[in-house]
Amino acid sequence: MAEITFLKAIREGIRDEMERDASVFVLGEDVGAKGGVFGVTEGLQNEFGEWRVLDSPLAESLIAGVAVGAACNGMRPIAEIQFQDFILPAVDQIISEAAKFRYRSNGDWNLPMVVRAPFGGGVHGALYHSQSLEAIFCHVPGLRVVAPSTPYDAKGMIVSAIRDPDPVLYFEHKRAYRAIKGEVPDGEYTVPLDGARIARAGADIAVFTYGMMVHTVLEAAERMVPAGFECEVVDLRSLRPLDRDAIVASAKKCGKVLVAQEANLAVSVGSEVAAIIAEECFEYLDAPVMRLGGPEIPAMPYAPPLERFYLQTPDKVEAALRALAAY
Amino acid sequence: MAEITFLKAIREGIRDEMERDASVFVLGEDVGAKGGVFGVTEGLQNEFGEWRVLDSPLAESLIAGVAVGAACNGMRPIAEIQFQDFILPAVDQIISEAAKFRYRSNGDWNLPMVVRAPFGGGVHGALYHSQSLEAIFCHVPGLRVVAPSTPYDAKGMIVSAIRDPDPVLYFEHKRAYRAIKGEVPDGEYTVPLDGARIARAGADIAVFTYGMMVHTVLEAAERMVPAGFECEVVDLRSLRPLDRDAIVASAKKCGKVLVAQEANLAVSVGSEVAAIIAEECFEYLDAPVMRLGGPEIPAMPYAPPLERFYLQTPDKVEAALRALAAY
Amino acid sequence: MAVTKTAPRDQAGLDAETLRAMYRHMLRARLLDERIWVLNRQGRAPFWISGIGHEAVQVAFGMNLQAGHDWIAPYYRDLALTLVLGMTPRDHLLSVLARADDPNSGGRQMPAHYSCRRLNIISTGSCVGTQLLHAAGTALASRIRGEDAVTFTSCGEGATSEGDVHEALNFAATRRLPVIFLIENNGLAISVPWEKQMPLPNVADRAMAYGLPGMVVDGEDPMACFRSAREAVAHARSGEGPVLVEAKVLRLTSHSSDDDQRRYRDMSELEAERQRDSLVKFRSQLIDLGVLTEADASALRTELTAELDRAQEEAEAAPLPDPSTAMRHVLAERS
Amino acid sequence: MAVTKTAPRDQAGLDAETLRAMYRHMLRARLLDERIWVLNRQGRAPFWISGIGHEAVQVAFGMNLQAGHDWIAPYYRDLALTLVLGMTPRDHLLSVLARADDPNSGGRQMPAHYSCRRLNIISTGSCVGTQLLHAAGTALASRIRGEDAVTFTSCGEGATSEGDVHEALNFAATRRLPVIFLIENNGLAISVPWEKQMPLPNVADRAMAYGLPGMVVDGEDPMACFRSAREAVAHARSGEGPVLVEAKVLRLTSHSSDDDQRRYRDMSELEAERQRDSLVKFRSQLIDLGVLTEADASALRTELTAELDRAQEEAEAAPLPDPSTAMRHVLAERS
Ligand SMILES: Cc1ncc(C[n+]2csc(CCOP(=O)(O)OP(=O)(O)O)c2C)c(N)n1
Ligand SMILES: Cc1ncc(C[n+]2csc(CCOP(=O)(O)OP(=O)(O)O)c2C)c(N)n1
Ligand SMILES: [Mg+2]
Ligand SMILES: [Mg+2]
Repeated sequence: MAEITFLKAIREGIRDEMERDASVFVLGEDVGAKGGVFGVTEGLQNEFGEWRVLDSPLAESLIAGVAVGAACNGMRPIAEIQFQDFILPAVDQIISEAAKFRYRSNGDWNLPMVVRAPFGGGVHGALYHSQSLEAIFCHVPGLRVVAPSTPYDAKGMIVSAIRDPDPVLYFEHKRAYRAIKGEVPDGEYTVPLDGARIARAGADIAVFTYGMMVHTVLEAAERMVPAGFECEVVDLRSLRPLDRDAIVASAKKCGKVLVAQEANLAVSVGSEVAAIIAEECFEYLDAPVMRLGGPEIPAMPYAPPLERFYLQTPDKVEAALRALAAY
Repeated sequence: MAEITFLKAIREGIRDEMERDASVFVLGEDVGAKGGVFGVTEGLQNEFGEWRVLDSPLAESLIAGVAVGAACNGMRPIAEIQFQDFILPAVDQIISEAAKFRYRSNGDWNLPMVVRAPFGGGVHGALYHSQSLEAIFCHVPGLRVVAPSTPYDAKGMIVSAIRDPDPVLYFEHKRAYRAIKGEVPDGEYTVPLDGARIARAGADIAVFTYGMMVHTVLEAAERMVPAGFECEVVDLRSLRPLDRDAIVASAKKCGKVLVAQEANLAVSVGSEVAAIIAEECFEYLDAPVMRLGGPEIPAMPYAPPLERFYLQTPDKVEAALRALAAY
Repeated sequence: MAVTKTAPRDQAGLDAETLRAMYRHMLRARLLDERIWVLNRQGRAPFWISGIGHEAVQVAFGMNLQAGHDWIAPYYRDLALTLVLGMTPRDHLLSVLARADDPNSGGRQMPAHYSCRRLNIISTGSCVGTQLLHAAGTALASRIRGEDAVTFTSCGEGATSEGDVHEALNFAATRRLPVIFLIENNGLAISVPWEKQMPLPNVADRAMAYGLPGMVVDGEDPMACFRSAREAVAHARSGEGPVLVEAKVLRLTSHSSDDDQRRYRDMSELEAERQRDSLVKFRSQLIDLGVLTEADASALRTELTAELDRAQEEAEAAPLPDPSTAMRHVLAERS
Repeated sequence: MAVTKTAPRDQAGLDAETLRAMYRHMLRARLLDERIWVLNRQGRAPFWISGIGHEAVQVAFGMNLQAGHDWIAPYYRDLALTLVLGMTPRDHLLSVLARADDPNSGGRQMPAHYSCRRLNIISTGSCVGTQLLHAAGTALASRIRGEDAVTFTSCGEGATSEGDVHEALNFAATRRLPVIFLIENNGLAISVPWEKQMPLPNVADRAMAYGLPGMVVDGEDPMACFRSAREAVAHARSGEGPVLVEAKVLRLTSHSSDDDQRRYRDMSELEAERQRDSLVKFRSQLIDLGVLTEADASALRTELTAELDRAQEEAEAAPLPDPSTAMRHVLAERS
């Protein structure tokens, strides 16, 4: 087992699958010689050639739409969107086409395709290089949406995503790329695309979160230990479908619930988690469900004081946990 | 006061504002000679000419993007998207541009623009002429999203939307167009863009809903009266921002809550309503929050038995209300 | 750009058998299309969107493509094309009546949303223009694997205003992918005439912008269509890259059964177009050429009508989808 | 399509004052741009995306547009353009340092996301290509009201692959809107060379597809740029509809401060491009023509550097936005 970065874990997963299966190929802006703006696909064009690591024109609807067609014709495209913010021109191809292909053909066609995109802020990326837009896709049946938080999951889930017979949106927190390191087995393994992970067990407060926030929450959870509170931190990982059973189990076990995310709150993954708990855990709750998330502003601003205002920090999470603990 | 259809109420509102204010104009596919595929803009091109009722090319990103530019330059565009299903190619212009223009310019620019689109099913429209995609936009700060259910609100809210200094998405349930009639004052009036409406007062079960479902729920609510249950039916009307105070007040008053919508449930307006109640009404609830909505399938199928399977009916709502009543 | 046409007494190098096959395919599509309109008017089919007036060019391409080998990303007016490739009137009547056995979608989509896995006709949704990118994708897959299959895709001239169409043309041209782009230009997008849709009358003029061969063909002239189709398919198959073909066709019906073109069209113009109907003209042309007799033509009509009657009977007898199936095929079903 | 160029000893019909003004604008933009790179390398500005190599054509357009009357939908390399129109080095240094008084965005956006209400420079986001549709919209508004303002918009050649760009060209051409589309073609979209972006080297060739006049101008030749700009603006203002101008420019820096072009570029090619830097060539040309002396040039540099020093000092002294303002300006503030 080697300790590698989140970024390298993704690359290894892609590389292994490309070697194993000639139908896997990468398509996106700058994925070739540059290896992507973050370097996830670095070296792959050298190894697999121009057609299997294809620099696309600058057009996201194209990237998704071509992936749809290639997936019809026997390929397993991995489409890279340079920043999740720029996935919006591809929303029609993803929601109107990819998500509905199997259903509308009554199961005749299916699309084994992955759309990867880095999301999240805290890197001075301002409004258009910081967003967390996953909620939009989590609304849509026919898609799978995942967001791993550890190198182990990153590799296991990219492999699962590539092998999955349906469209998978695979979102990578850009701050995790180099900041998060972890042990990853050398050989082949997969991590399922529909299960949450208990990142930390506890029985006092259940915290549901995903992406880079998992690490923020874990830090805050440790700070609660001296006061005698053990938080259960649930890394949702799979945002569509959500792991309803795991959510309900942890919520019932703890009786107090915090939902924490970087994305805007209204009509978000956190709303759905809270709603599930409101539906299923009525007789088990000891406090109102609490949500923490991006403030009601369109996206993260550039100036450091404003960016800090937007972001959730261990301090803010800790304050919420203390409020819940005191309820 | 005249009794007019939902469709005519919208048209009257648009017409009055076009007459009152030369900067108001309509832009969309087939809005001119044909008067739109549903007839909302019928007669307007004759009255106001080709440039104020402009047939656009078949391109939704264009419709939204041109509206953004025109709104910068002193106009008040009313952009029509032929079906809400076809708004997806315009998502980038709406979410990346329209929603962020004011914020990103620190208040220097604002966009007085309306995007209208018919949504909802039950008209044999199949996957692409039946969807309820409002959740996607309700996630996004910087937008207003409304969906009136009565002719009175339809007119009052289209007028408010046109006069509002910010982008408003105005969604019209296509089944309401001709099916719903109601009294509308002749003169000028407005209805605010951020308040819910108590469509029916009651103290036993609060039902939160919007669009055509308001009428379905009202029918079901009447069926509960003989058994002694008075439902409070809250027509959300404004989906972004949600009227948090009204939601909390009705939920607290009744103690039992049903959220009912036509849209898919996961990460939806209904999720947010349930989450708000979970946050704010913990000590007031007598039963778990219950949600009714579109099943987990990508969109409404064509064949009548499948379409019926998808749709919420008074029977299904009644069953939910009885289950809540019995809790 | 010159419009490819055939001189009235020319067989355009096509043998009698081919010409008769073309006529048969056109008539078969027309009769089916008309039958569906009848079902619609009878209230038995809530929706139809017709290919009447577009048949010649579709038949031409259908006959020049290799069914089940080449890839097809069609649009809703391509009824005739799908029939030539091997779908049947029964298939489409099952769809029109929203029956469970409809091979296009199992009754899930509106009629005229074509799909047939066996024939490499990929599923089409309602969003116009998106399929051109899918076509670039199927062609890319063929190219990556070094196969000689070509991809055919089509849309109306209105749809060419969508960004996806540009993105597809640009990408296919840049990477020299084997795609045939067919624009079926009937001059109208629902009610919007081409003059409000685009600055120039010929979509094929845009081929230059992408360094592609472009052709305009008279869509009322089946032989000219056949030659253009043969040439376009050969070009794409040669590995030289994509080709853009524009057929000037007629929309002889309202946009769809939900539309009434009398609201926005000049009726005398429409009447004049009806006089130019390629099916009628082609029939006389073939009779003049001695390729077809009146007796052949009426025997053919009888035969095709009988096929249609049978197909309708079977489709009507077929069951609607069971509501219990509504939740199926969202994602792969794990067993 | 021929590339517009100026013969070495030609003044291209421009008077000395105009030529000196052009040089001054170019130098001012260059010095500011270089200063921002220094701030970036010093760790005081986390991000910069540069206009170095693109200045000549921007200055040409800036001088031919009517600031505050015409409408501008620029892109991130248009630093020089904004300066000519009336923004100042101080404005942009406030932005680069994310200060509250930054007129572009109050420190909310990354630097080089231009906006200035006073000058009709509409706010630009990061999504490439979207602004061309906004430009069609501002021009439509002018057209509806019958005003003679024109709209200028620009993007890189990479951005022209986006569907929005086609939609904007098509609509503006169809409705003959007064829009000048400038493509600043530097042959690269981050690391992607034009050959993988588009099938033909000239974006301006696409003008034909829309029935528009198209021009290619040598972006290293300020006089040629000036003439093309004058002609393009006159065309748009005449009511004849839009025009598509492509300037062949050089990207003399990495894509942005986050990029390192050594990873994907041939360094000898880049060195050769540096030799063609328009600012250096233009300076010698003006001196050769007797329009500028060495002394003028160095006085100018001193003056502009002093302006820059002052601007930097002021910007550095200005406060960052207060976190309490983060929630402002989401929607209109009701009082
Ligand atoms: C993205 C999208 N926008 C709008 C529509 C509604 N619509 C369906 S067909 C059509 C007109 C298409 O015209 P054209 O492309 O010329 O094809 P034709 O019907 O004339 O063959 C429109 C506007 C749609 N289906 N998809
Ligand atoms: C919609 C969108 N996709 C991707 C990006 C990331 N991106 C920023 S600039 C750029 C390249 C632009 O190239 P070009 O248009 O040629 O302009 P240049 O930078 O060369 O002047 C890319 C891919 C973006 N900003 N917006
Ligand atoms: Mg048409
Ligand atoms: Mg470039």
